[in-house]
Amino acid sequence: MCLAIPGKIISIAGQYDGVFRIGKVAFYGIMKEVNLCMVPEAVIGDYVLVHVGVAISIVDEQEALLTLEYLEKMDEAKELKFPVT
Amino acid sequence: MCLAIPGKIISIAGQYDGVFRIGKVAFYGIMKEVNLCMVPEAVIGDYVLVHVGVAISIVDEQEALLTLEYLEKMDEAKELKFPVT
Amino acid sequence: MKHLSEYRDPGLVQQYLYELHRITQGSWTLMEICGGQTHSLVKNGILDMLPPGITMVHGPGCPVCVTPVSVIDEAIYLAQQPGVILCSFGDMLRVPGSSTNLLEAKAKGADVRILYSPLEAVQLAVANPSKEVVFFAVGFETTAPANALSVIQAHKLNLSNYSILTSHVLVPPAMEAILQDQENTIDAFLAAGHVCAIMGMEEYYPIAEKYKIPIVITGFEPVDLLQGILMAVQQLENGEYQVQNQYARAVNRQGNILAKETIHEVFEISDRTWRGIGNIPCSGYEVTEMYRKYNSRLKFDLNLPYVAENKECISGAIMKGLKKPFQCPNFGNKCKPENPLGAPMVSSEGACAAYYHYASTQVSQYS
Amino acid sequence: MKHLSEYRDPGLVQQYLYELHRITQGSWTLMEICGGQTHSLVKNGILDMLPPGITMVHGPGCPVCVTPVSVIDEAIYLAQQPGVILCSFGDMLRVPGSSTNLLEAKAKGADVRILYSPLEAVQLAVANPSKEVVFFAVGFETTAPANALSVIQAHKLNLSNYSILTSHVLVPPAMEAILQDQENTIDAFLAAGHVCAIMGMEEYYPIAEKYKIPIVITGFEPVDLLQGILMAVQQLENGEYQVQNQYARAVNRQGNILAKETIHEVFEISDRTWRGIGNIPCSGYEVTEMYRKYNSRLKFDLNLPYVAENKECISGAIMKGLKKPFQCPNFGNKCKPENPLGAPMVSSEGACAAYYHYASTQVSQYS
Amino acid sequence: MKTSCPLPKFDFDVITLGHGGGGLLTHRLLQNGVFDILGNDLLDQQHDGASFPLSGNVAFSTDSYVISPFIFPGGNIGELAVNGTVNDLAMCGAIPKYLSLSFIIEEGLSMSDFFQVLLSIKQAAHKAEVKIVTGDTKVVEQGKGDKLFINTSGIGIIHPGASIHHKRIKPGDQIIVSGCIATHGIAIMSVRKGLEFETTIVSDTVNLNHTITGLLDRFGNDIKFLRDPTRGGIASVLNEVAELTRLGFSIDQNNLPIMEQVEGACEMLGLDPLYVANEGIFIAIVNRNVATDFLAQLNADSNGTEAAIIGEVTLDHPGKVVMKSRIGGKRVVNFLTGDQLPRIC
Amino acid sequence: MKTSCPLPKFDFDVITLGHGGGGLLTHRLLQNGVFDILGNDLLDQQHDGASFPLSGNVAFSTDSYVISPFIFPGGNIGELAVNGTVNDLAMCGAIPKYLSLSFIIEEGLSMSDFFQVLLSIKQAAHKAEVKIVTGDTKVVEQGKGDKLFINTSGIGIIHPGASIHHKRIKPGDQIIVSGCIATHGIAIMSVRKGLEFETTIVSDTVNLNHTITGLLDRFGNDIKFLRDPTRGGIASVLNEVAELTRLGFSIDQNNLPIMEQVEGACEMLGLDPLYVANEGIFIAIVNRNVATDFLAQLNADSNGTEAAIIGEVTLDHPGKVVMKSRIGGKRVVNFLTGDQLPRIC
Ligand code: SF4
Ligand code: SF4
Ligand SMILES: [Mg+2]
Ligand SMILES: [Mg+2]
Ligand SMILES: [Mg+2]
Ligand SMILES: [Mg+2]
Ligand SMILES: [Mg+2]
Ligand SMILES: [Mg+2]
Ligand SMILES: [Mg+2]
Ligand SMILES: [Mg+2]
Ligand SMILES: [Mg+2]
Ligand SMILES: [Mg+2]
Repeated sequence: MCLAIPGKIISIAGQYDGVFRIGKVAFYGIMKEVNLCMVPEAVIGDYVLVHVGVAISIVDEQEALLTLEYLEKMDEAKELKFPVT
Repeated sequence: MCLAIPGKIISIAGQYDGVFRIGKVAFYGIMKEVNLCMVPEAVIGDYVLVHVGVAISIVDEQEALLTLEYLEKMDEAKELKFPVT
Repeated sequence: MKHLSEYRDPGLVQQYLYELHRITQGSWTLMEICGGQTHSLVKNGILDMLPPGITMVHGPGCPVCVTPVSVIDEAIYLAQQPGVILCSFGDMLRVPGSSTNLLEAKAKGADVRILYSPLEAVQLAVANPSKEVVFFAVGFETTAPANALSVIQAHKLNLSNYSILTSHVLVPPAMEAILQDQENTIDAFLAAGHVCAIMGMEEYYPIAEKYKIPIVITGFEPVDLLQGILMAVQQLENGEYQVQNQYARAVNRQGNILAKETIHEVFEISDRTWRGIGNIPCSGYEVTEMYRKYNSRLKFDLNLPYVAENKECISGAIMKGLKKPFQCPNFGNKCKPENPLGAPMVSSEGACAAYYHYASTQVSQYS
Repeated sequence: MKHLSEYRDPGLVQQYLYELHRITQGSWTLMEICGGQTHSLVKNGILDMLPPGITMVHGPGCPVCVTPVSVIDEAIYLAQQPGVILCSFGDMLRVPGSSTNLLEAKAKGADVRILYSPLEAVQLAVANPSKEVVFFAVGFETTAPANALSVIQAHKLNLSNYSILTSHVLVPPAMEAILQDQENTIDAFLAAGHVCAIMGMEEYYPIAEKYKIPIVITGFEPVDLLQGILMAVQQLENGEYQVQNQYARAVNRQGNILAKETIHEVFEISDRTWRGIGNIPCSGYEVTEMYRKYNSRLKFDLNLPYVAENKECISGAIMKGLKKPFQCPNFGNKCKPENPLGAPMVSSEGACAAYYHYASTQVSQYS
Repeated sequence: MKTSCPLPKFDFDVITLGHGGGGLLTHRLLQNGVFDILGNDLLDQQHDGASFPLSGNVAFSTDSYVISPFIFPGGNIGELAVNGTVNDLAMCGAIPKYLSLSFIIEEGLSMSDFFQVLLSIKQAAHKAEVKIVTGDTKVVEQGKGDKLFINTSGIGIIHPGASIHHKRIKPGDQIIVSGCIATHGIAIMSVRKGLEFETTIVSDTVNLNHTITGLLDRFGNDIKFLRDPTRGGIASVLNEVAELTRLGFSIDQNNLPIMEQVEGACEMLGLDPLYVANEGIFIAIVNRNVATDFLAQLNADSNGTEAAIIGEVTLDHPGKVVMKSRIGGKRVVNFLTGDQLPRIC
Repeated sequence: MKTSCPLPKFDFDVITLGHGGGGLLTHRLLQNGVFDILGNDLLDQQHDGASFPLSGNVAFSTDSYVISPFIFPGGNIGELAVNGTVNDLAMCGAIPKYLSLSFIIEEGLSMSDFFQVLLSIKQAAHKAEVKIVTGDTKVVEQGKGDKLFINTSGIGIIHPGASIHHKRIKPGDQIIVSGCIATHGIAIMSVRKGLEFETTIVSDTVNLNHTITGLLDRFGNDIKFLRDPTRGGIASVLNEVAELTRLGFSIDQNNLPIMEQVEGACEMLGLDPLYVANEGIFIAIVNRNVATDFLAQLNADSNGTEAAIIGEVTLDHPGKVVMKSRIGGKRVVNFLTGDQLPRIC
């Protein structure tokens, strides 16, 4: 459930219909208006996770790198590869 | 204006939507519901002139014959015919 | 079809024509009041068969032709309001308003329905309680009882979503307006049979008397028309000016009393502007105060800006019998049925359209 | 696509698989909570690559699957009311109610619109003041802030024609219901990353502690899932039961505080019936008294007769991880995506549909 | 037309958008519905088109059918669509052979109505001896269509004796109408919202190709012109030919075959039957020498019992259609402007 | 596509019911509009069908186009309708020659939009070297259509070297896609009410017949099968062939050409590009021996720069399409059930 994908904030408008903060978020070059009121600290250039038109969190770049390096921090997984069919 | 044609009353229902007198009127075999409240004396078999769904008068059979016989009552018009192109 | 085919009998037609040719000595101009009569004369090719001394001119008796631009605009305006269903007889849809017509408004999204009868509009209002149903109530005296009935029915059904936009006109005031015109050339009238089926003959005696003009109440079939013309010419040749009733099978002296009562229940006499002719005092019907909530003009608080008639159209002169359609410089070029400049080119009952569509081979050079 | 493609890297996937095969000694049953995770596992063909000792079972985290028949019936009923526009996420349209679904109701004339966001439903309400716009607000904790925002926005815009039909469910109560089942075989959970992006991690510690079960908050891409599985298996092999966060790039311990505030502004916790599972106390959200005029159930005074679930569908057992879809006797014969018996066959996130659509070559014998 | 052929069992009782999506529902609808009912050796290729050998002079015609209601007194849109294109091909002097069939369905159409239409298509194609060889099905949203539209396009082989061209029309040629005019249009009008009336008139939709082939076999190039006067009625066809040939077309109202009820309906609604749509009839313009024999053969055919010579081509009034009225007067019959609207007032 | 060709002068700025009535308005619309723009020797016969000599093996195909909006990023329904039927004929191994063209117009369509579509039709037909030889125009009431539907049907001559039939597909044959998938469907989706997004993606609608002819010239019957994967996407085409041949179809996700923006839109809406509609691409199944040369020729063609071998036919998993995922896993690619609905939640 809860399809949410990361997109990059391209621009931020002050208000959503005079009520909420909105911005344009790019996903692979396509752009969608997204409600940003749940991520008030997000700035242009940040990646946000967007679900049904609402940004629900800012992607933490540091943590993202750590996930990708997770295995390297495990001593045992250096050489061999699992043979995939 | 005022396209009205003679049709024969085939049946009479008491009421139009609970309000007015209606009947079925035949024109050359096709049938239409017609409001009969302006011709209260009309009975089944009578010919009525119908305009926009309302019978506006009963065709007087005697007068109809007189119209067709009009020329015969004029002495002068007995023999010759006018040559139509 | 009984009471119809008999009056289309070619043999009888020939006898009448013979008689007409025989008795016609002078040069007479007759006006048939009613568009239905024009239609029948042209469609049956009767005009070319008449003696050369007889000229038929086509009267104002086509509600499509005489409904003013401003009323068409009102109908279009109402049709364009969200939630309004505008119902109309079919031939009103092509009549030009000041900038468009109902057909085009419909094409652009207005809810316009063609109905056979105003009583069906009432049914539509019953079936669509969340919509406002407006019936475009045009017509002469013939149609007034049906339009009035629709209001009475809506009232008895306690409908709050039905109203009529009236453009009702009356024949006798129009006849007088024509007769009072300086240039008038009309020698006799064929009065409109179906109008008289409702109204009877009484209103015509004073006119015949005052203007010394024969008036023959006439039906719509070829035999009717020829008999009516014959009766009028007989009077003219004899110097008479009576009211005669050719259409006695449908018309009696007092008319349909119930129908007149129905009219007077709902309508009162009012001034009315006629397209091409202008305002004629006391020449129309408007909904009475008692039924004001069924009057679309009051219900929707209509107050559209005044729009002048198209000056290029000489329909006034045509409807008064002063000109023939082919004498209009626009006839058949700038003004055609597919894009009429004036109302008489719209309905096939309109004098200009009747000439355009059904013109006999002799007059077809003008089309 | 940054933050997406990196987690689909085949080399990285192979390394994780190697490590997973290397460390897996025991026989472990893991449940991924979220339908999106199921979707990704199946679509990427990951299930066949796992060590034989690891069995993945698919949790109840698909709002399409757990919305009860009676709520679908409510949505259909509302959609069929004249003047109502029912807006919904696309995949709710095929879910069977007791006698039909929204797609068929739409085909028969109901005004049903597919929208990307509840905020667009508010715009629709603004644009259609004479209509009632109802948003079918299904979802887990992830979707609750957006649905709540739509109510707040409608309120600020003073809209009287917007309301939401809620079927909001919560993850932790469902996890406990599963763990409390007599036949439960689940050894570890992959918790739903996007739910935790909103809610944070706090609610999971007591569960891990109480049931002595590892819980790894996990993302949705192949690398995320494999890392999550690896972390869970490591715990299991080591006899641990902690709450771990694989999805730290999007989830932090306290969650999104503003989002939680938004939820609590509009919603309060309520009992909720889950399709196939039954009533779970305190497992859902309902609109608070303060926003009652935005609650479609109250606004339209919904009171439909109770409808029992289809007994032939074993979706409860499937969503609790007691059965696999191909163990259902109806799977692939009486129950197919084009005519689903139960909700898990509807959305491609539903466990049964996921198996049916994306089943790997090994399991495809069952489809 | 009701048939006893059972409806295939479907999971849906109405057509939904999914049936047009190109996925499984579309596939099933076509497999279990369309192909099962209409199947033949060429259609069953299940390609995006059909292939077959063809040689000679061919005729190619298309029409979309948008009639409302789509099931009407005397028929439905399915047989109309088959007969319409079959007849258009026949009017080109061709022997119709292959049809394409394309549906635009509004979601919500009942499956059983759809299958009633399909069965009528099958029967009409069988009767006309044409094969439906390729097709298409689209589904549009509620409010974006009118239950069912059908396009048929057709290929025929020109009859070896045929030489149909308006340029071959000469003064003196006779104008023949094969049956009663305005029947179809009035049958449809009788069920139009707001204008309904009771009648036993039903549409006369029928395939005319066998009738035409029989006439071409015998009269060959003495047949100058053929046309089925559908939309716009016989007035429109005659005006078009008059405009193309710059000859005069003179017809006699007394000779026009028309059913009494149709005349009654036209009187009531203020319509002119010359402009009302037809289906099961055609207009032929033939050499004067063969007119009587042509008429005799037509009168002996079940599609031509009411056929009549209604007029002739003349040098008078070039480019115009003139009708002698019942009472002997003459009038020009013009093009109709737009739709014929009921003339009430 | 905007053109500088001036709009003919009409009395109406929108199409009304009268334009479909068969009378003068119809006549004028056709004379001054359709015939003027599309006119050619065969169309100008103004008969109810066209006649022309034809011989050989012909292909015949039909499609109705119901796309909304009818003017969309990258094109309009007119060129789509021409290209669609041209491509269907090409997929039969035919050289498209003649098209029919049938409009169903909702009243209120603006004249200028209609003429924009007509001009696109003219240009598309010119580019594809096909003649529009017969047509039809119907107008339906407001709310009974969706501005403009078009049916085209087409006749082509089978290329002498062509032998396209699914029965000829054998294990080892290579599966080639001629361009990026899902482009057209996503371009349309980007302007759908309720799902709009900003993108530079435009429809790739184009005629493929010249490309196909070039391939048939050189590779002849080594081309076993051709299909343009329109509605239902490439998954539907492959499933249909798998079902017909009872062979396995194995494809590799890594080799599927797809534009980045299209992928982004699919991620956002939860759509699977395998099921999204295409326009300007085709799938070919060719003999393994010629696959590389076939691909090279395609890559040198402007319609095939992104072409790729995406998989092969196999004896494994008969009747099923199996895709190797990016990470090396395998999954069955099934038929889509109904319409693909955006998967949001
Ligand atoms: S021809 Fe046209 S412009 Fe002239 S009077 Fe008649 S309606 Fe008016
Ligand atoms: S296969 Fe169908 S019936 Fe069986 S559990 Fe899944 S959804 Fe229910
Ligand atoms: Mg045709
Ligand atoms: Mg035709
Ligand atoms: Mg025809
Ligand atoms: Mg197709
Ligand atoms: Mg007929
Ligand atoms: Mg096709
Ligand atoms: Mg196609
Ligand atoms: Mg195709
Ligand atoms: Mg046609
Ligand atoms: Mg494409």
